[in-house]
Amino acid sequence: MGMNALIFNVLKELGINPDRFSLQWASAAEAPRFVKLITEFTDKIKKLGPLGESEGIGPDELQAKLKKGLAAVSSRKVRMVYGNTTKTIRKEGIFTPEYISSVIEEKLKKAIVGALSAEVEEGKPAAPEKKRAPAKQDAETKEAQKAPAKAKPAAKKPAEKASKKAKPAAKKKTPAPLKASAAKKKVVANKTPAKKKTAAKKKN
Amino acid sequence: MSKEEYNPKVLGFLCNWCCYAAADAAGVSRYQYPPNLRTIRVMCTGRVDPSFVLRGFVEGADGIFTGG
Amino acid sequence: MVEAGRSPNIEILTNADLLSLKGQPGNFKADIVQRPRYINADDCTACGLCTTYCPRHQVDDYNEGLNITRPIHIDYPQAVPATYYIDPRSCLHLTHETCQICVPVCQSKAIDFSQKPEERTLEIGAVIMSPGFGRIPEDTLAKYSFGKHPDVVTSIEFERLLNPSGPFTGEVRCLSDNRHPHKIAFIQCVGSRDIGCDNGYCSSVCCMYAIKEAVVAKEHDPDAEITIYYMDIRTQGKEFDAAQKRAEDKGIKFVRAKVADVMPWGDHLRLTYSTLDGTHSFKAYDMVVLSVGLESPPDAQKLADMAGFKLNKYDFCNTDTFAPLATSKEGIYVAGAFNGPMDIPESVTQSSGAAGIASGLIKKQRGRGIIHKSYPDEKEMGDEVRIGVFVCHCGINIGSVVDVPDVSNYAGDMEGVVYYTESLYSCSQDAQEVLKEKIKEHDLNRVVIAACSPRTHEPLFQETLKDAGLNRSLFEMVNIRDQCSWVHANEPGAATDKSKDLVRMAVAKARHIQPLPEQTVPVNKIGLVIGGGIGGMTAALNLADQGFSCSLIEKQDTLGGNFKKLSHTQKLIDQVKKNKLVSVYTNAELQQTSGFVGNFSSIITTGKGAKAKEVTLDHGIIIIATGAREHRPETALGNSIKYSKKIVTQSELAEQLEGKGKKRAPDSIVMVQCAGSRGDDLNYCSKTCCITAVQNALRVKEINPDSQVIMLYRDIRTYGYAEDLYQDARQKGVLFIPYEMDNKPAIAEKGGKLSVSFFDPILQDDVSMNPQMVALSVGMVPEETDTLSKLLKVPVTADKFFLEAHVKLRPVELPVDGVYVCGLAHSPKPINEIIAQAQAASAKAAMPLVKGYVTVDPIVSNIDKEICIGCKLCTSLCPYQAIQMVKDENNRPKAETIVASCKACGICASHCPTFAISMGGFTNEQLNSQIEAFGKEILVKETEAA
Amino acid sequence: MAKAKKSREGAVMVLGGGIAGVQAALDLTDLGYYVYLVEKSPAIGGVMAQLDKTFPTNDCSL
Repeated sequence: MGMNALIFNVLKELGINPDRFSLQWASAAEAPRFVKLITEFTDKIKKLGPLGESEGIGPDELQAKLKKGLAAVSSRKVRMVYGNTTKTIRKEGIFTPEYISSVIEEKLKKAIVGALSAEVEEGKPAAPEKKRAPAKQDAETKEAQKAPAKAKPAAKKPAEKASKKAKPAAKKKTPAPLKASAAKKKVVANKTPAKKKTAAKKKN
Repeated sequence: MSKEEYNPKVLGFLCNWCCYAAADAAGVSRYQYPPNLRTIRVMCTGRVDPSFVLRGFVEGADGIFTGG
Repeated sequence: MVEAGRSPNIEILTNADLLSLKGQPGNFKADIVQRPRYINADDCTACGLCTTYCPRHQVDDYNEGLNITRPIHIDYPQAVPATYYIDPRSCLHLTHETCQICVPVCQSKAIDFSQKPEERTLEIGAVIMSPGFGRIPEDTLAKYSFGKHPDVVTSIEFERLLNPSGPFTGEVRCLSDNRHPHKIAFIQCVGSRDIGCDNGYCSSVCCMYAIKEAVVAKEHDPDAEITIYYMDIRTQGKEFDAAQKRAEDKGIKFVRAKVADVMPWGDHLRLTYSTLDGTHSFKAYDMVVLSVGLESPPDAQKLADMAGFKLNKYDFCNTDTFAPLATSKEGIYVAGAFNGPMDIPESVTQSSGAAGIASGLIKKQRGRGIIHKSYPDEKEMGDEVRIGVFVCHCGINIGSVVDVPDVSNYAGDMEGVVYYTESLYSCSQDAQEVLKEKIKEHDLNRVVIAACSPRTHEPLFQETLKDAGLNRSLFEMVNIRDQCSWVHANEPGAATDKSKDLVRMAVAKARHIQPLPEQTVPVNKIGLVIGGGIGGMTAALNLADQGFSCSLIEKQDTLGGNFKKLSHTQKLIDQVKKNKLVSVYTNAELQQTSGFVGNFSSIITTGKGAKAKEVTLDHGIIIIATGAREHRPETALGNSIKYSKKIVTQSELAEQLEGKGKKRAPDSIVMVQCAGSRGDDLNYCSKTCCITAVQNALRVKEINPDSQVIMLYRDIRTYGYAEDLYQDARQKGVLFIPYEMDNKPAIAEKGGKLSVSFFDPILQDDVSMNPQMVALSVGMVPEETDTLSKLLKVPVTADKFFLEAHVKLRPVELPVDGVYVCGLAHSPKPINEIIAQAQAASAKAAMPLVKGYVTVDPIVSNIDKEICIGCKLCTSLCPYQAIQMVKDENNRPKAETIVASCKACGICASHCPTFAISMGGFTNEQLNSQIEAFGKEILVKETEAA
Repeated sequence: MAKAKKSREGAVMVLGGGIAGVQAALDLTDLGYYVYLVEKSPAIGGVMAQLDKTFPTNDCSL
């Protein structure tokens, strides 16, 4: 849902009709619903007309705007704020669309506008351009470490832990009971590192 | 593309377990729907990166449908 | 069939007959004789040259005699084993010692007339009988002038007409003059429910396959008029009623009538029939399809004598309700239609169950004499991208809409594509061989297959890649069938363009595919069975028989479930208590489960009140047998119901009849079928209520012979052998009166007096009466599956039953690996089917436990340590806690994936601020190139246009 | 491939190569047993191989 709000804001900033992006759900058993969603979405786009035309933006100006938008969502600053916002939403456990878009609006607006106004960094940021070693741990990560460490998986059921908001989300975050995950770590520990190195080397 | 029957290009990210499976089921029951959708299968909508959506628009999609 | 063909541990002996079978369970000796094929399998390349040169003509039995072939031929190109054979009945050389034209014609010298029948003795531990079913004798079809007029065909012949490898390559044509039939009639119950040819049973499958054939025929020719003449529509399986409804919506007419005969009438066929209201009428049809039933296999008696087991009165194998897969001889089991007429999902379930029991019998010899399949080691990748593109016709499924050659050529001139071709069925065994050859011949290091959905066929092709020495991840599949040709059937141009775009996007992704290592994780060889009814207990006992311990948890305080009072259930409870491998927890409920196949860990609460405690169980597999309970609707067929002594459900009536009371059988009773089912409240058929109702009716008549029993029904679905009960009830004077949904019976109770009124189609008049009792045949609803489906993340259908992975091929497995389902939790079914499904579930569940390890899908996330800035966002967002922080060499925190728990959802990758995380098989590079290829269409078109 | 000498009891005979026989054979190999699949006709697949499409997926029934 955070993604929906993020894209909504970026498209609005770029002056593109946000209806052109749609995030929907259809389970494996809901074929008729899926067909309805696709047909409606295609008709809506057909009515809107080609990208840029309905928004009154010429082709090359459109490309420039879009490239700036792409650079914005790929910039580390916006993605960091986006990640942290999702984390706080996940912790509070309130998943209504209105609440999510309000949080995104409030936290991300500044970062998006900032990134959009900055001049366009050329090149596809598929892999981040600069491999900077993180000179200093910036504020967010330090603050993230202070967050209630849940590294120690407790065997007890979550109810006993004094978490104020006993929201369903809280239960979902309960780690696997101690015995199993420990077993898993043992299993994984000796397995992954050897593999990890070779795969990583081969990859780049 | 000629003006009167404008054919939009729609890019779709479909989650393998939900929407992609629903699309398969729609095929089995032979439901018909407009052929403008081009699907990219992902394991979950969680995988869809905001940059994929923007890049889709850069590459000329008139609409992007993400189905979880 | 493909897997069976290439498995090294299955020795397929074709043209083979059983001569004798002796010995005891665990140690049988079977003598078989293998009739010669006259072609040796290793040399034959299935090129087909011999068939073209062979002068002799012969009727093609595979196509039901609808077309001509030659004595030396192969039934169909995709046959397994893919070797030709010579039919000794018609070959000129074998019958008259003349002609041998084929011998010099064959390039690989594979033909060898000197082959003699070979006898062999097999030493085996157990036998599974699955000889299938026989054909209805032709004289019972004579009254429909079958054989007198070519356009009267059986349903099997009609299947061949529909099939693209059939006589008219998939076009439905009349055999009289090749015209397309416009009006087609299906006649149900031909050769079944027919005492004339002593097939008193109902063949259970004909209604469903008739509907399927009608729908497929409608697809071939949308304005064909198809009518199905039936006595009862018996579509009692899971989702069958929904399919029948869809067929009706497609314009297929259903007429409840008895067909008198079919007579040739000019170039048409005249079908005379009479409906319930006594009117006789006839209609002209271009083609009549006889829905023939299933007879017992012709050599049933011979097999029974040789192996020493008994047949039932219809010459099918005799089995007991509580041991549906065991014949009367220990060590010999039965599966499929030889057990009784049944459909494919039921046969597949029974064969898995039979395999499970057999493996239990000889578990001491498990693993001996097994060949472990070894794969050639993976080829070195090299950096040059060499892609092979294979575009599939899938018979007419794709080929009839998408211009396959055009798509294939279009793929040809793409960068990186060194080989491109088409194939009729790319999933068949011969196409797999072609794929392996082309991989070696063109040194391909990436394969793109444009065919059906990767969800169903990706594992099949990945196995073939491994056989050809390619890492199984170097593979990309394009769905141009389920999501293209099937859904854009009347826009071939747009479908072809879409296929081209999808292939271009797949090739773009294929250029960036890297080989991924396959991880294996050991399995915890303990099971967990949820639900202690008949299904759960049978599954637990069967797992124990196969040598695996399991814990059985039951919500109530005692075992037994719905059928607690049956003697068999008591027997099961004793066996479970005595069995050391089964640990029982009563008053137990599952609180939480985590982990994955082979490594589950669950927390359950067990015990009541003070003794309630929490237990953590580690196990490898889960079998769900939570069952169902009776559904008591408040309103049935529009009448509000107040249950009382006078208005009861069938189970209450059964209990009352079991009692001792003198007056327990009422003097007059009206039974109402489908009360609250099939669209009235629940929208499915609960399959067992008809059988229970007829049994109760017989019981009432037995206790109180002159009582008046009336049954109001929509369709009496006493399928299989239960038809005898229906026959018996009719003879004993039970009145069966059909009602339609637009004229429902009215049930009311005024001042303690019941009144039931309904429309009687035979009297053509409204009838109302005051019976002493009313029995409602109500359906069943699953035992609240919602909580379990959320806990185990397994899907449920719209009717809240568990959704199995594949109706036909994986009927007892759920989409989540390692979780199985059996019994009423899957769908309503009688006791013998519950037990068979429970045995199948424990057989399938034992497989990962036997194997001992589980391969983890390599598409997990992997994190590039240099780019990772240790911001820990991924650890907090991962729903499966599959990422942990580790210190790298200069002690900075870096993220690392716990491969075994990662479910490859990709949330970490899409939220990583520095793009440090990539998913195997779905890397950023691959997806970005796929998006760019999506946009490229304009460039390619311009270059072509310019 | 040379056929390893089968130990006497570790094998099962499946009589009939239709869908039931083939499925039983596949399951038995997964459960660790060698299988003799004895089929009367020249190819396995039985009647199902003659069918055009099968409910509910209506894809090929091979």
